Amino acid sequence: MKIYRFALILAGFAALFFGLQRLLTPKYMSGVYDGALIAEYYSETKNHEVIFIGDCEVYENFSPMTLFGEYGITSYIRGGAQQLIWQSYYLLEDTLRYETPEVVVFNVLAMQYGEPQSEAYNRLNLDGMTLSASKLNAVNASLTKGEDALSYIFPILRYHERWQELTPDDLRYFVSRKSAGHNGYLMRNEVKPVTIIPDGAKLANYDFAEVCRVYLDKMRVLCEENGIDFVLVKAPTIYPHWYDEWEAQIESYAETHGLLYVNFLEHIDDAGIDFAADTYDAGLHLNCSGAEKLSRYFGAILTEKFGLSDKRSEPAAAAEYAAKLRDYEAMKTAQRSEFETNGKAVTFTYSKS
Amino acid sequence: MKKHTIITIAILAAAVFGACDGEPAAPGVLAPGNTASEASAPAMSVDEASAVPGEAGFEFIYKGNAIVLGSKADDFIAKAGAPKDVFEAPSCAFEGIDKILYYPGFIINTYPIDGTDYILSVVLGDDSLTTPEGVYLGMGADEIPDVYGPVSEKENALIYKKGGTTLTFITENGAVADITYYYEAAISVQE
Amino acid sequence: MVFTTYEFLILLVVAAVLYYTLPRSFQWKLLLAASAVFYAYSGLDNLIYLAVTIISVYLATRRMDDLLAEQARGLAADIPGENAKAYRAAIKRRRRRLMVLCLVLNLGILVVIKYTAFAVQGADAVFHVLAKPEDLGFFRFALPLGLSFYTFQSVSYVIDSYRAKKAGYVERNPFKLALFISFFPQMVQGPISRFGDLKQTLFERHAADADAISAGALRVFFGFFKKLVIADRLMPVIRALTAPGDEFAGAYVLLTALVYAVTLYCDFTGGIDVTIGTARIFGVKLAENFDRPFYSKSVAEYWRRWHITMGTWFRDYIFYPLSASKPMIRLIKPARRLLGDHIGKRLPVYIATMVTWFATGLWHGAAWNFIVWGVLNGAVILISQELTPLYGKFRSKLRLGDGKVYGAFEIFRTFWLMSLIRVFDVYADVPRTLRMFGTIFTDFGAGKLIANGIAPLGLSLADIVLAAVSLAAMIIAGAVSRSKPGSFNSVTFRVSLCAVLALAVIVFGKYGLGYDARQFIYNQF
Amino acid sequence: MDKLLVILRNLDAEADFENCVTLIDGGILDSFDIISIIAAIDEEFGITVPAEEIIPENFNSAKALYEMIQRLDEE
Repeated sequence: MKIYRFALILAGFAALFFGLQRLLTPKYMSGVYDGALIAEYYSETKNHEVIFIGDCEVYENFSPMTLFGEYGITSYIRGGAQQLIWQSYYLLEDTLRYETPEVVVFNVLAMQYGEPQSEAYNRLNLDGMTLSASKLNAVNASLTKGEDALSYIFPILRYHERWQELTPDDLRYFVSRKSAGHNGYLMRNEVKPVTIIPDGAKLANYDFAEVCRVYLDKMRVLCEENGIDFVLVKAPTIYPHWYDEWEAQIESYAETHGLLYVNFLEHIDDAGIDFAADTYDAGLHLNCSGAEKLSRYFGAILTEKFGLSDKRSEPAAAAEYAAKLRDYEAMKTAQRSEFETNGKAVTFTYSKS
Repeated sequence: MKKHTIITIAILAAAVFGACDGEPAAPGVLAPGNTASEASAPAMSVDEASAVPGEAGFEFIYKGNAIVLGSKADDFIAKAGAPKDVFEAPSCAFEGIDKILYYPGFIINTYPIDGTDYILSVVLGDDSLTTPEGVYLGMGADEIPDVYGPVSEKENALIYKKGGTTLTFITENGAVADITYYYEAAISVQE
Repeated sequence: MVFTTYEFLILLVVAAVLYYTLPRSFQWKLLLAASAVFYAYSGLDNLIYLAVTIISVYLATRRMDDLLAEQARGLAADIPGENAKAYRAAIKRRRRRLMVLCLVLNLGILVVIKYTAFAVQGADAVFHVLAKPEDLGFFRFALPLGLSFYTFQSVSYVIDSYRAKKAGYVERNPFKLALFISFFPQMVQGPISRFGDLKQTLFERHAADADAISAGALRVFFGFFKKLVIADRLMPVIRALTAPGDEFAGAYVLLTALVYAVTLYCDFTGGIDVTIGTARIFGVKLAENFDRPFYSKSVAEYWRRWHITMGTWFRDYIFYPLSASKPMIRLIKPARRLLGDHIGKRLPVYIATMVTWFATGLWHGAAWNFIVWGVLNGAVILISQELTPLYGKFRSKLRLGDGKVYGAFEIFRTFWLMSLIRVFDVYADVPRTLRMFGTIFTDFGAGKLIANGIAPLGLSLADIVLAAVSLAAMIIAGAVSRSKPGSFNSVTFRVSLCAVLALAVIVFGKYGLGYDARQFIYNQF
Repeated sequence: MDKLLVILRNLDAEADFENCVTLIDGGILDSFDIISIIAAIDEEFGITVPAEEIIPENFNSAKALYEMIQRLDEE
């Protein structure tokens, strides 16, 4: 048995293995777009002044295009559906392998989850990450009952059952995928006004879990070590309820460590957010106009507090973002006309111009 | 006639059982008698142990209608009438929508399975309502154990478990501040 | 550890690489280390039971061997003088006592761990021994991995050592003996090897031989394919069709029997393929455990083709000793007088067969449906044994002769007879199984079966088509390898086939989070 | 030896016990016959044949059977 024959067979096996893996892994190009966000970062030019990390309260409520358009701030959102705090930490670690931003913004809602929530959300946050020590640590910290780490290294071990449910998308996006996020922002242009603001049910215990405090500290220390300003924010959403007891704990933490903490729930009017027009799901997330207002308001704070330079004057950045802004505006108009005509936006992906 | 049929039946039976055995000797082994054994697998006959415990869970009664935790929300709505208001809370990425149904003095939280809403929990909102066993908001916390029996007090919450449901009383400075009926089994369902 | 886990694959690859790189004198020691890791993985406390068995067997057999050597020396030096017979009998009695002691200890462990709960349950049903039903839990022991297998293998070794005529049969190196008893591939579901057969191939040094390794690897992948792609895919059908409630009557019972026959075959032979393939990779040849059982023409023949090593074990260590024992032989004379010559002569075999089959049923599980299953098998075999002459006349009268058609009928009949008897495994208990058999005659409902289509089976059409295609591939591969033996000999072809099977298992296998019944049906033993 | 042949013959009249050497391998004797032979040996010769002796070498021919009987007799 010649060695080269064996090598040939092995190569054939590897090619088929990774080909099938690519075919069977979900593409997130229709239905659930949130799963596409994490992976899109790696093909971007890594020159962001601000990096957002957190759950849907970051990737649905802040618009990097507005931050650049109006303040020349380059930013990127590394957000994922119900991203847990340790996942945010390891994503930050992963990002720092490519660049060192001026400011890192973390949304504190995830402090309420002290243990892994569900495999589905783990997949949306972790499958997109390229293989690295950070990814392995994130996976081991997030496994729910029955999950095993190897299926995150070789996703085919988890998605092989999809052979029965392949869709045209799996072939169409086999080679390359369209983009879903605009520097990590998932654009939504529908409008569904807030009708009720449910008050929070009483909890037996309001203290954040120990593991959350540990990872919050780790994020802060990682930023300090890299000379990054660590900013805490709470997005202006009416559900799930943000308890005063939680607010107190975050405020005291920010104070003791001299961190900027902005609870946008207290600045809804300052940012000009109107819950009748600026949300697509009755107050849980802002829509595009809401996100732009919030980003405009937050951009001023960032520029003033951290003296971020205006990159619009730099030719390279200006050219790069001109193309991004074109795609951004194109999707916005498309979604808005679709919503007006048949009450539902349809265009959620675009090919980068 | 009778004798004849018996013989034919016997022969038929013989045909079925008559595994004529010409005793082909397996090579090199003494004429194999008739002992061998089959490793048929006992896997299937194990009864699925996790049958839901028979005992009924806690229930809150509203205008004579029992709110059965884990049951279809529509069944209750059909009996007790539509809620004053409904708040829809889509989960972060997936289509399933959790709902909050507002009724006078209490709310019902539901969770979806394949498009149908099931009752997850009931939270009492004002002191005019009492549990079937007679506990109401503002009532002295120390009176609860003699209504529901002894329980381990965790910080400021008394939790009773029965038939896959939990009844939680959150107390603040000695008085009942919150009463919640919660469908435990839902946790595994929701995941 | 379970075969269908990543850990097993890693252990296999690491062990194989070391096996062929380390100096050959380390090879069997490496296998022992691998077996220790394999076994420890299933729980350290289980190691205690295994250690007790290994140590007790080692001490007993070595002492027996010493006594034989002492006897040989004694006779050579003519110490006993003329009463050599008495001297030899005394030695035999001492060796016999050692054997019995060792057997009682090891079989005792098996019985206590596996059957106490069942026995207490039985006692409770009669004498209400238990205060409340949950107390039964107290008597339920966690079953160490492969308990029944390594115990039976040790028992066969102890008895063979006792039967040995001259000293030197016994393995004096305790670690080599430990390897024989705990050789990891056969821990999960056999085959039950005899020390005489395994000793040479297990301990000898093996050169890295591409032919053996590729053949072994191919068989391992083929085993995984049968287990993960076919057997585990069909499992939900059985669970669906045997769920409580009687809507699956009549025709569905036959369907259950058929699907279960296929599923169990693929699961069990798949597991054995992995076992024999793994051993083959290390150059060790294990006994075959199956020989195309569904081609058997008679029930007795079926039992010589299905789980062969188990069959020979029961025959050599229960059936023959029992039927040839003094009390049993003494029975014949009175039996002849009372029951007539024909039956009288055969009485020992009747009794021995039923006892053996009762033991076989009980061995499969501490539950009534297994005991009934075992006894039923014994009865069917005895009846068919008795009807052979009658049957011969029946055939010659109708001039059926021994043609192909008649052979096919025998195969068909034996398959269905065995499949129906096997169904005792899947229905919750004996009464339900019998009730279900009844429905075959009372409410067959073939129309219902066709009308309902595949819905009640609990499988998607794609799954059913895939199972069918995989089954066909399996049968064709078997047929080709028999008709043209050379077809699978080229190492390159085997390696490519391994790659293809690996991909098939990765994509179509039923494993991972979406599917947790990865356990081999078999290894609740 | 002829006493042994008498035993064998009343088991199966036609079989050529004198010189056939594949009584077991040829499938002439089945487990029933084996046990009957052991019973007869016990009756006629007063020797009990232990289970470990039930191996093809001993039962394949009348001569082998006879040798076994003699061997067991000395022990």
